[in-house]
Amino acid sequence: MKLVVTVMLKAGVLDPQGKAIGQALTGLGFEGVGEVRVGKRIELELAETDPVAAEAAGAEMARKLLANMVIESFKVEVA
Amino acid sequence: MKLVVTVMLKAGVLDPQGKAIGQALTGLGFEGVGEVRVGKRIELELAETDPVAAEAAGAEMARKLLANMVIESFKVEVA
Amino acid sequence: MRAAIVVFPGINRERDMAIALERATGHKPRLVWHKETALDGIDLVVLPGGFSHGDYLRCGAMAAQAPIMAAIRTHAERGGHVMGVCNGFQILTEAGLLPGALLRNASLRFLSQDCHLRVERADTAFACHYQSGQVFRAPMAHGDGNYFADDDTLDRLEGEGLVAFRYATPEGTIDRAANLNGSARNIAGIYASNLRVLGLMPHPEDLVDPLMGGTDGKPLFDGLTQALAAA
Amino acid sequence: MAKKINQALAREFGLSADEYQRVLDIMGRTPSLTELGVFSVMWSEHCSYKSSRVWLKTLPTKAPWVIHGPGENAGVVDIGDGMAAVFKMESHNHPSFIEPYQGAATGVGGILRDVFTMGARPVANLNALRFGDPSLPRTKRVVDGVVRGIGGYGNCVGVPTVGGEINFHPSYNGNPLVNAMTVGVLDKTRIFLSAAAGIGNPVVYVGSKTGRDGIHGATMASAEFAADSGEKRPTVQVGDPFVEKLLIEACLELMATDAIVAIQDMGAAGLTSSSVEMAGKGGVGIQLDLDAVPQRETDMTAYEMMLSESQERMLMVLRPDRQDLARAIFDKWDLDFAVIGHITDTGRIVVTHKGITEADIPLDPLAEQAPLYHRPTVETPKPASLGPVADPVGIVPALLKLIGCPDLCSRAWVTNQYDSTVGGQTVKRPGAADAAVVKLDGFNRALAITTDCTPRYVAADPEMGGMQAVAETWRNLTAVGARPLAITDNMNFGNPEKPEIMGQFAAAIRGMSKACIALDYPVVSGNVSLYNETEGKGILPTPAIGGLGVLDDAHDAIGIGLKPGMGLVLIGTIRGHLGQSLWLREIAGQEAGAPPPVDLAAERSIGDFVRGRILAGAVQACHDISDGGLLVAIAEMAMAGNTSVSLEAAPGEIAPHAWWFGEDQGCYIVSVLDPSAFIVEATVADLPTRLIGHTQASGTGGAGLKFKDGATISMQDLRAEHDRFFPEWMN
Ligand SMILES: Nc1ncnc2c1ncn2[C@@H]1O[C@H](COP(=O)(O)OP(=O)(O)O)[C@@H](O)[C@H]1O
Ligand SMILES: [Mg+2]
Repeated sequence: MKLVVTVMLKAGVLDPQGKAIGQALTGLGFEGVGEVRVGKRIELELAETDPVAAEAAGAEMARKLLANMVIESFKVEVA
Repeated sequence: MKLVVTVMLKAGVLDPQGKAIGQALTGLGFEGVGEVRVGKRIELELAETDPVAAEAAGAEMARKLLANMVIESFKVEVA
Repeated sequence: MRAAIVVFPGINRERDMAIALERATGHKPRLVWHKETALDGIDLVVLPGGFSHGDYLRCGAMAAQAPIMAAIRTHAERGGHVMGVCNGFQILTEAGLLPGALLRNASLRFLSQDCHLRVERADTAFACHYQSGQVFRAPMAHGDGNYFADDDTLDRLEGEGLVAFRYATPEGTIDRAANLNGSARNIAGIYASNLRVLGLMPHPEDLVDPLMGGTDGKPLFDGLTQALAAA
Repeated sequence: MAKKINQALAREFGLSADEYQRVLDIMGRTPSLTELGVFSVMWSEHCSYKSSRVWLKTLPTKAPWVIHGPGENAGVVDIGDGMAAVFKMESHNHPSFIEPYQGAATGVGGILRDVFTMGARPVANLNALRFGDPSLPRTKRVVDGVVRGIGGYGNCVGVPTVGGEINFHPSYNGNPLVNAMTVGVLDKTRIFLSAAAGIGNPVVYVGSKTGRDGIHGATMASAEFAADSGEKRPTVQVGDPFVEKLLIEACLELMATDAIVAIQDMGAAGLTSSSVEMAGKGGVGIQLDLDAVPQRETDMTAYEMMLSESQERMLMVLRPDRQDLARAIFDKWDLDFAVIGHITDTGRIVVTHKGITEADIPLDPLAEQAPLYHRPTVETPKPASLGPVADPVGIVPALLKLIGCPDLCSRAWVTNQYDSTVGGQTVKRPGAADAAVVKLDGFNRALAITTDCTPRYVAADPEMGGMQAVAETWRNLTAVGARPLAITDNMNFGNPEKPEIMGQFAAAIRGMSKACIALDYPVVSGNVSLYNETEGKGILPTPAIGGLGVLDDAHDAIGIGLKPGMGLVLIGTIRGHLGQSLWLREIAGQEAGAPPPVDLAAERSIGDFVRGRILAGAVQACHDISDGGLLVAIAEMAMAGNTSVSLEAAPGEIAPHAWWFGEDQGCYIVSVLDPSAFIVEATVADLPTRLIGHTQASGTGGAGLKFKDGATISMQDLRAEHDRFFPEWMN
């Protein structure tokens, strides 16, 4: 079963990468680029076949390792 | 209009970060963790209101800057 | 030899590079801001190390889009010499002036330590003061120096003799232990097809003075100065 | 939504009932929320030094070469050739506990700004780190995050990280110490200060935009951690080293012009402390219009903007006719530039937002009536001196264990993550010498820099420990051949409301002062971090000292690495002091006794002699004796130079383990071509020496360390033990 964990910086936390990308896109001539936020997409292959259990495991993984709960939030989806 | 560009390493390109995460998860006691791949999720706020045009702009941004086509592939979605 | 160092925002080894070039040539290289668009009268263009645009998104990706890049491309097409060190190497690959890409170090950690490089060929302007097969020491300081290219590209680079330097043991053996960042086939530096564009990860410019621990990097700058004197 | 302003809210903001009453008296009315916020951060421990000020005032701060002592953003000393060095150390302990990477990273960013705000280009970073018990998983995460954070920031801004120290002790389990130090250099006629001047002059904001980052960070740094400290997490700030790099370059470019009247970084308590301090120091008033502040988030209130600790921002007062020139420079570097107010003659800070006056506070009383506490102190009882302790394992096993223990093992795993060569001026990299040596670009001159403190000594005897910390930095600078000039300090202690803790603080200051006076080595800057406790348990008292010295010629600098064909001479007196030694802790399993005494007169005469011989070119390598004692020092010298040593026997009158592992102070090991000549000269100067061994003959291999009785330790075994801990622990 494939799981996708998306990790993004919490709202309000400075995202230096996103800011720099936004500026670069504007510099390249793209118009109307507003806020840009960059996060991680983590795709995991799991032996688990039950989607509910897989999702629970993914959330546990995110809390324990994949996300830094101080500044990031996460979302788990079964792909 | 909000756009999401997802950038992942191409199959065949070694992903040391994914590998390390996989090992760390197993080390934390998670069972049945197979391949792990790590990519980027870039969320962009665009002034553009037409989804088709926005998607085209996103693909253009990805080709020019957001993805390195030598090692990465990308996907653009309107959120 | 008239040399120019391109300054992208976030670059931080332009001073080191200027010192090394001045030692070799006797005069200060020109510093060129990334928003400039001309490189007239320049023999050697250097893209130095650092963190252009913070290395956000991908190392070198944003710098590769800078206004000065068109002039660098033209300079290279005309057969001018170009050297990218560390971030400069990453910028050259991102700009497509050199093949491949530099991935995160295999250890996922920044590496700041001396490494040893084996000179794979000495018949270039960059390596002419080294011997082929010679090993020299250079500090490395990068988080993303793990050279990657697909097998066809790697075969072509090797086939055409475009590998400039490989990570080696001090004795010159090419093995896994010497390959600190995990680069494909221990590659530390490569040339473009005309041997006039060089990209490499370690920093010969930081080892040109016995006071700083050695002069292993000096032949590169002396060689360039001599080879391009006539240019 | 509007909070009721009363004593309860004041308490939440960290103000005591007395302090709140004082606010009411100054204002003559109930303060607004923004005003209360300003008072609470300005009167926090972090900004007001209310518990420590009475003691800090007793530190010696003057010498002919001191240009600016404490009171400015950083200390400034004359280093010759018309140049000056600017340096300071600062803590980021609490943020680093909450979020190790960002906490440490922003700590580096903050101290860099204190240095370049004075006009200096930063040339070196160091860090003094203290972590908990390595067997705890949390410690590992903190170490990993802190090291990555320091590297992530320092490497990106392109300032070499050249030195520092790391200790482990369970007292830091819930409260690691992250002290970052930056050294910069400038032309001594071009020093920029923060005192505002020029009624009507524009007040200009530059750098990053303001967000809701770290609001009340300054008060957090002033409070003890409770078990629920997770609640305080939103105060974490994210650093942007790329913007910092741009800010360095843009500020230095502007500083080459005559545009700046005054400049101040926005550190703890952000816009509040920078504007209050600039106006206060200049004896003027300041008017701020918050609508003009560059904002990253929407609907920010005046309170939030005044208290935000968003990183990478500076406040300047400019000459009005140079405003356009300044704007052009910041535009070039893609940094925000906004005129957010002007200097007034009112002696007040007036803050308006959306047409409303959000704060209007008289500056004099805000500063002068800031709380100042003479907190009660209780002296730490003098420890009983240690009786004889038997050697349970023998010399060779003890050495192998000691050089592999977390406090003494190789730091390469850490230092290899820090760019130590960027700038091209690093003469002595981490591990090569007792102090880092960084040359001044364009001069022969070099700076020597080190940080030191032995917290277990300070805990056992705070006065002696404070003295020792200063003396050790002086010794380390001397050991490379540098002339020590001045120190910065970072006083990390527990809860000052506890008399025992305040007693430690006062005694440490006393000891430091004595050492500074005896060694002509004043304090020019520093930082205080109190309330380093978790649930009532304090850290070991840790007055971290950052020492700075100068070499007229960088070529004179020597390191610790041995070469073949040399004699090794000990200078100083070893009495075999095992109290509070690492041998006692690691081998005998005790943390007991008095720390080794420091004899400041002997320290001075021996150090001055050693430096003289180094500068005369008579010494090949030099290392002081510190943690682990004589044998550990010799092993480190052997490994650093990859050269074997044959040792003379221990003198009969001292137990061998006490001789080899005692941590007696004021001792150096020198490697010299002609040991007899060295000994004669020392004897003439009435200084104690002893021949302790020889390095292998030139061109021969060696046995590593070879003892007189035939016992040997191979270089491979030494290295294997020394190199093992960090990589095994982390991988
Ligand atoms: N322990 C100390 N020893 C000497 N000077 C100190 C000490 N603590 C603080 N100072 C001085 O007090 C002033 C204020 O320091 P600080 O509040 O850390 O500055 P900043 O606002 O830049 O963070 C500085 O000049 C600093 O050098
Ligand atoms: Mg300051």
